Amino acid sequence: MIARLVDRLMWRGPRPGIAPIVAGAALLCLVAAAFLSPWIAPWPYDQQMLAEADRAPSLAHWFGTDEFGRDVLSRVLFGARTSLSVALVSISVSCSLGMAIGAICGYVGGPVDRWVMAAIDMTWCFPEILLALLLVAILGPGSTSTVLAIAIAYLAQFTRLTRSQIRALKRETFVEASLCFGAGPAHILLRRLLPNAVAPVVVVAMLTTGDAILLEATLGFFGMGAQPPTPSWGGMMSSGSELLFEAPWVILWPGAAIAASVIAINLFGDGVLVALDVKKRRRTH
Amino acid sequence: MAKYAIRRLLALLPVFLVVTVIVFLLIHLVPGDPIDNLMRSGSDPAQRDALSRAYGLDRSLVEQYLAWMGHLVRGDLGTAIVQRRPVAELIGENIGYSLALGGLALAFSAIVGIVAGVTAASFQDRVADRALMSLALVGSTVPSFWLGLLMILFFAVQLGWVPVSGARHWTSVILPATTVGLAGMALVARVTRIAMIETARQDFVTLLHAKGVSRFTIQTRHLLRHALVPVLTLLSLRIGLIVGGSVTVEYVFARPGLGSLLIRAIGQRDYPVIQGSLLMLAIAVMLGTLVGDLLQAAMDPRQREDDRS
Amino acid sequence: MLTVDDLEIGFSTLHPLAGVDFSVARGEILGLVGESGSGKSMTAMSVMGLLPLIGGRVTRGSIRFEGEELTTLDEARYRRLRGGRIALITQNPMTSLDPMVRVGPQIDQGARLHLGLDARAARIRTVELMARMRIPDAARVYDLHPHQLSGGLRQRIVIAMALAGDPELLIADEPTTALDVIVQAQIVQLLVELVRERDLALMLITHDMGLVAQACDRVAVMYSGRIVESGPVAAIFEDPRHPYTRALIGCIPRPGMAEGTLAGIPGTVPSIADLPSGCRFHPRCPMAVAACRDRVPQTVAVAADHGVACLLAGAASGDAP
Amino acid sequence: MTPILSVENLGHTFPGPAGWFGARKRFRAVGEVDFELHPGEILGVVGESGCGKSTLARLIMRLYEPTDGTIRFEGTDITHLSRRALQPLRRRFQMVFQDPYSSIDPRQTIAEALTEPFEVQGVGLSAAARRAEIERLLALVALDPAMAGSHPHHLSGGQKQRVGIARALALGPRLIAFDEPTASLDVSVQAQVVELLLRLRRELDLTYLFISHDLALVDYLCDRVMVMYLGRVVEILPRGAPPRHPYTQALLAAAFAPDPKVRRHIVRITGEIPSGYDVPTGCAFAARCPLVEDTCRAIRPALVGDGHHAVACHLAPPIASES
Repeated sequence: MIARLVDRLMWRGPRPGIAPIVAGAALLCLVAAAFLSPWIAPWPYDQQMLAEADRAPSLAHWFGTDEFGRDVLSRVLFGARTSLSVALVSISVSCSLGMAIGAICGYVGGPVDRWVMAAIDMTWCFPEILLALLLVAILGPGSTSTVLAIAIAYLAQFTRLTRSQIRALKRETFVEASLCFGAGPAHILLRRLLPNAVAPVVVVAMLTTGDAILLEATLGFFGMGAQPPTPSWGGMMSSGSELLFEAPWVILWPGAAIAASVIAINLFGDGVLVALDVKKRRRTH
Repeated sequence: MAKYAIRRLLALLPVFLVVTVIVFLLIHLVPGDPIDNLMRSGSDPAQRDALSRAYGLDRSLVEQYLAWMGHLVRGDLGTAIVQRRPVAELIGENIGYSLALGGLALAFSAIVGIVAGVTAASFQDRVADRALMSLALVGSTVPSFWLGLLMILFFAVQLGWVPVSGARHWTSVILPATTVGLAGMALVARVTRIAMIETARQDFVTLLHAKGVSRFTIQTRHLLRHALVPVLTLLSLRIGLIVGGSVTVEYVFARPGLGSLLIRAIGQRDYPVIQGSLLMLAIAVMLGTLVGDLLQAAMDPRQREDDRS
Repeated sequence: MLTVDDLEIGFSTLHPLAGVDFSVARGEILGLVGESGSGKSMTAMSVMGLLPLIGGRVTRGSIRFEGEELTTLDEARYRRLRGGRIALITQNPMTSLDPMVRVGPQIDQGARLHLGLDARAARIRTVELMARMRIPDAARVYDLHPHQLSGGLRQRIVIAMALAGDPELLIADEPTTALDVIVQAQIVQLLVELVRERDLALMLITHDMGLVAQACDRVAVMYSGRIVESGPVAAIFEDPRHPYTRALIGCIPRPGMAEGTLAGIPGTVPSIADLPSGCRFHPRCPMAVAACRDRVPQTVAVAADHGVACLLAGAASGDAP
Repeated sequence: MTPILSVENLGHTFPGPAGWFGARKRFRAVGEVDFELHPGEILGVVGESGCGKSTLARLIMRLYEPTDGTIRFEGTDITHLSRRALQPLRRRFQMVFQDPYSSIDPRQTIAEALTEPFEVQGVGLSAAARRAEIERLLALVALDPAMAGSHPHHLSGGQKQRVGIARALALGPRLIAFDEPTASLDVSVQAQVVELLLRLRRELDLTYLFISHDLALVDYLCDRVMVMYLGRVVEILPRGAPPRHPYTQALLAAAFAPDPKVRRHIVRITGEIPSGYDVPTGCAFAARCPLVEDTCRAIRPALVGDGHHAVACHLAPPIASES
């Protein structure tokens, strides 16, 4: 039913300059911060100081405190762990599964391909967020539902992309040349097709990690993501939205963290795409 | 064209059936006894039996599905557990708000997105292009609920231009529609821009210049027409973005609508309502995609032939 | 009618064309021949004034059309010329037509822009023009989309499109390269007929020496952004003076040639980013002497209407190796 | 002398686009092809795009599964041999492709491309043997051994095509099929490649099947020429022999002779090649033939002739004994 997937590869922006490098550095910092949060966070994420609830940012609490007097900065740092790990795990699952299915469908072709692709295309009827809500309705709230929802939601994209790459590569003459030497399907698929198909799929996976972070945060915001006391960016905003007028900083910081990481991912990914494209152009001309 | 439309519509039927199966299976996939999921706990056995019979839970899954579909085509979506009212009625009350929000958001994404994309393409790699594309990047990456909350803080609380929440006054739709539309707009702008640039490199555009057609005419008449095809593909594929975005934003702005209904129902484990609203939202996505496909085919003669072979 | 003199064009710091001279007269077919990377298409774009589209500009020399200097012409007047008095035919009929527009109106556009016809008159004229292109059932084809037509028919449409504004000069950039042998011959025959019938000037850009031999009155041979030799077609084929022209002709297989006689030219066409000094052909030239590396050869006349840009042109005549 | 390759009644029908339960429409690409190729010979195959000449080469190379007929290579029926059974035979017949730009995996170095055949065939080479083999192959096609470490995008089209030829030579084949090996090259480079092919045939005692659309080139290079139209062989003629089939005559008349004194502008053939989805019942060329008669539309002419020259046309004059 879906005619064709708009190739994310087409979305090259203006020439990127140094933005991707800056974004890459920012991403490194973000991952480091998430990893090191137990050591660098100024406060434990769950330490409640009710006497200091709803404090505006100060020297003691750079980002302020929430309604239980917990340090917002510490919770943002710990939240990065939750958000990033959920996004990375789900996208890894989705991407590897999609690559496997897409590679096989693209290589085999015929009715198998049509039926499998039709089944996978069904997921388009449920936009990411609806799919996630459906799974939450079945499995209950929590990180498992979120991971599963993200993995299923983006499966079609990775499958389609890998499939189209494989199908295009299959027509390349170098594949015919290998066949001429007597190469079998394993050699063709693993040595000729997949290595050439991987790079763009991985870049798109990286870009999609940004979307996954957004989705994870949205579910958290509905109170359906990682459950308290585990801190997550979306979850912090969920409780913070009730204090929107009194303590806007509680939602301001986690939101900014989400926006910053997603923007960094996109800038970096775009940069890699441009680099790949330049390389490809050099090869074909 | 009419034949193409009918073929497209028929192709949608199996998809629709699969969607209904998924939605139907929902209550069976939930851990625990479906009856428990269909009613409040602590009800007496007689009530349980009555409900069990009403839902046909003593029969096989296939029979249950057929019975459920039978009700569905007659517009009977069951009864809400919490509100004890027909689900169809609840949906009827809410759907108008969602349509208004979705429609406005869609219009906003399309119009502003195309204008921004064309402008960026005309100034490729110059300041205007960079500025617009940076804005588009931010638009597609900022979480919509966060943006919604910030907009409430600024426009509703600080400036007091529009109501904070609800849907009592028509102005209340402005902020939600902008919030939902922004993500779509960013995507439309990016696709319009790249489609214009890629089309401009094609031979037939060189020939248009060689015919003496003015640059302005080429940009506005010929290139734009080509750029609209991928934009429509994008919009019809990503109609889910608008539908999904509406769900989130309705919740943020405490606006009535299918999204709020769904999220509240999930919180209350009100499965008939979950089923009903999920089904309606999925249908919205399917129809949106269909309309997009048809518009594309109307514009691009090659599309109609492609699917026939 | 068209005189190009010492044309040089630039893309940022690169100069893919330098020292291009040639002229085309009314009723004449000039073949502009060269291998890929010789700058043939670039020359066409320069004459059409379309260099800015691909990011280039004319940096030296002149292009005069009927006495009018084109390099300094303003865009509005150039636009009236393009598609009006000067028209272009492109190489690939598969991509030269707008896939979303019916073919008829694509031809109309020229007549409406340049002859001021209204929609009805333009349509009548277009159908006539299409019939002249030997498109069967022209009135029906008028309403078809490009993808419904074969390559040969599409190329006829492209030619009709070029003729729509009643041009005097036609520039055809590899008009038959993408076509099959028989269709190629049909299209060339059509072009030659049109030139004779309408007294047009045709600049035929090609890499195919066979096509040049069959269709052209005069030839200009290009190598690496320069015209190395030009003259009447008979002179070029029978008495080529430039080593490159001679080598090029030696590369074409002919009936009855013995095995091992196909010469080839060692090396490859230099990239525009890394051009050799002096004569640009000297690294591949079998006759090169030390002076060829240092001096850029000027075009000298070796016979009436036969010019060669080679330092050895005077010394070496047709019987040289 | 036993033919190195003999093809009988070979045919191939492509499945059309995949439907939900298999293919629907079928595309007839090649049908009823018969010919023999003798050791040391160069057989040219000419025809316009879509005439099935590339498909024919791929059928013989067993890249496509033939739907009709038999292919014998050195007396062995290889028509339906399994991949494993075919594997050792593949060392003896190889193919060179048209597009030098995509015929080498962009991720491979030239050395890797040249040793891929050994790897696929399971021939273990020591590091020294591998180096020696690469040098030998590059020297065969007159390329600088220093190129071994570069990637294909650093090479010109002509150099890439030489690598393609070297790779096909790696396993020591007797038969090589060339699919328009010079079509995307400039004439000056084409001439070099053609001379290289002639030299290699002499030095390595090879047999070629040479596919091209360029009549002049085929005439220069080949001992015999097979002309195809819509998947059928319409004529097989020795080099230099006058053509008898109206289609061959038309092709020859349409080719541009590189001599301004020999000008031919009369093209009697109109229209273009019909689609392989609906091949006419009679002679495939009937719709465009200037000499067409009723018989031509009704009955498909068979390919008749002696061992040298054969024509498939009802109207062709009988073949006088040529020797």
